[in-house]
Amino acid sequence: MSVDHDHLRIVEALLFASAEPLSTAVLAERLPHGADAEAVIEELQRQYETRGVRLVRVAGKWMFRTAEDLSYLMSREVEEPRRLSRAAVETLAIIAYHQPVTRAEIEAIRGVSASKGTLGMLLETGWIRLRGRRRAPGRPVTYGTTEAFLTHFGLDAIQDLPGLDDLKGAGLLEGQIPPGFHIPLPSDDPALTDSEDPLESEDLADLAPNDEE
Amino acid sequence: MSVDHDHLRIVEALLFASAEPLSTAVLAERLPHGADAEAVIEELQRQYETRGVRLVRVAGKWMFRTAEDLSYLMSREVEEPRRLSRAAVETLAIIAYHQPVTRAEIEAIRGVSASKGTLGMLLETGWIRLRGRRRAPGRPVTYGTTEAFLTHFGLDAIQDLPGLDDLKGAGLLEGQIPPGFHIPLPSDDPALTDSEDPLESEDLADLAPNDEE
Amino acid sequence: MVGDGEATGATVPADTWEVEDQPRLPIEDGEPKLIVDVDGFEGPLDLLLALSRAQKVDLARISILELADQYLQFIEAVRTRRLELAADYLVMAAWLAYLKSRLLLPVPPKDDEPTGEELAAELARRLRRLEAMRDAAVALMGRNRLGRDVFRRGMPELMVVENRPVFEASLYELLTAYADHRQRRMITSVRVERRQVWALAQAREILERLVGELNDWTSLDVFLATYIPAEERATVLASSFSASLEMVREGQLELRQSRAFGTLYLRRARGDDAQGGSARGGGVAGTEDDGKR
Repeated sequence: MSVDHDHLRIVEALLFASAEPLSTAVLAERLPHGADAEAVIEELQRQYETRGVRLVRVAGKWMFRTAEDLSYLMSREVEEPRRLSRAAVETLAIIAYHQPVTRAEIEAIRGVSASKGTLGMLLETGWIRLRGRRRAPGRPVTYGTTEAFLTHFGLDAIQDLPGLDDLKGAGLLEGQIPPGFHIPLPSDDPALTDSEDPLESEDLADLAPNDEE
Repeated sequence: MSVDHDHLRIVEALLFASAEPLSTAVLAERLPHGADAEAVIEELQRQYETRGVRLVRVAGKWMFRTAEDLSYLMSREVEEPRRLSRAAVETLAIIAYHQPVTRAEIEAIRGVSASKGTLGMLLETGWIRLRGRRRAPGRPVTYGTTEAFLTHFGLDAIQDLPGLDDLKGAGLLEGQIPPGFHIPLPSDDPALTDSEDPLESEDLADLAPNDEE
Repeated sequence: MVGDGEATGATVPADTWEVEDQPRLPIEDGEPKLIVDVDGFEGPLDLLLALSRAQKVDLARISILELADQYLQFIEAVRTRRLELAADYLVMAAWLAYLKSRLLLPVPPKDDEPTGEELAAELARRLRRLEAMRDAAVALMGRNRLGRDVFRRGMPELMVVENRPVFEASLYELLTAYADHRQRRMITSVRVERRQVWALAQAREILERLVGELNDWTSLDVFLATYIPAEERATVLASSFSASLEMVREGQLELRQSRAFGTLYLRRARGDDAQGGSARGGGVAGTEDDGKR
């Protein structure tokens, strides 16, 4: 495979210099017109395959990361990441696998009301976000995961969540949504699903809590 | 020259992830006992000689840096992102929830007088805009949010801002909520409300950011 | 897709949160030893899951009847020791007692009620789902995580982010700023007396959360009576009744009474025909198929 060495150097320099994942489009923009960015990335990835640093795809973008097998060496001086409570971790998993999901649905799965602050704390991590509102009585806010979630956990897409197919096959992701209305797969597609709505102003009257002064 | 491939990988990963240049001594410490750190560094430097990234020595320590001839790639977007002050974020939130709102109303809600630069700075972000003038004595200017606000904060519609129940559910509001307390349901309808008059062009001159009294 | 396929295999470092593997509830011959405070559990489903793990069988083949017995014994034992138990636990106890009766007593065939077996299957499914999410959480946290196991460039020279905004502020910051501020200005000298009544909303919420979907004709009051102190029974009944009337009006529930002053039965409105609109809403509606899976 012949890839222009200069193109390789440009993509390498850009990816090396950035702490954030870069999309193919952003890289292509900086290559000379007509260059095949994908081929360049592929070749670069191949060259780094056996090195201490690797080129990986996360959240649909590209970034250099230290090799996984060296983690024993690297983590020596890392400050302990913030501990998440058991409830928070469980809630995060439920949001990841069931998104878009409302607080009531999370509670139904856990069988317990959400402890104060769990969702707030997860919002603070930047791993979850508010998506929209569910087209249902009360029009509750729906939650989903973010790109930072994918980057942190090294996932290219939400469909790469571990064990997703098994869970789906076992019918454990269908929640209480009638089959046929939805594809029972989690989706962090920023576009709202059929069951989610942005609100329209005429709907709002009955939703305002204590609207009267 | 034969250098152990694993040693090469270790030094490579350490230098890649380090937030500061590392000395030969520090690198040697991380290598298995008896490894020749200097030889490893030398070999690594040789391997990167022709690449987009170079291993360079700065003040006696080692670091990866973009190749000189590619530094033009880095010169883009050097602008440092600016963080909003706490007061600005609070003011922004109040405008988002309570729009259309005048400066006096913001001050009444915040309980402190708005610092001169805050609104000007928020206007500069492009997240808020002047909507019109309040039909009231003094005809104060009303503020509201823009589409850029929605885009930046990942909201589909301004009504997707969480309401009282959602804020409580996420643990952002705690404790006993006194009766009568409510979170307004925001609307950024571009049409002026009954209590607003359109801006006149001659108004705009004295409204430029930082220009106010 | 590429690059970290073997991520989970390589090294599974110490978790950043405690995985509680050992059952917190040692069981011998089905006799719960009350070493553990019920506070140690995160709600009745968690307790049920811990009990079912002690049965040491696949959750798909678990004996729900036995599980219900263990749960009821546990609750009984706790009640003899402690006076108060969270309402959640009592509602679950009532529902399990009801389920037990459905499983044990032959039920005269009536319209389209799900059988006790179907209800049991649905409960087993909910337990499996909770367990699956726990396992998923462990798998997720055990991945090679950025900043803990694998690292990004430590000295970035470039901050390229598409459409990078010049100003930075996150939605979380915006919301906390607003909530904190409103909270500070809130009058906080409100004293609330210990509640002696079950609020309507509370009754409804607990029922929905625990039982999930009232797919069949259910009368909880008979069973609730066993678990709710006598002095609270009236308010529980009243709240449940008015909550159900409200939900009937909204087209979410159906209510049945065979004779005057007879027992009231309620179930979720069938979502297939006229009520389709509200029942397909999502939040509270259940699937007809789920129980038969």
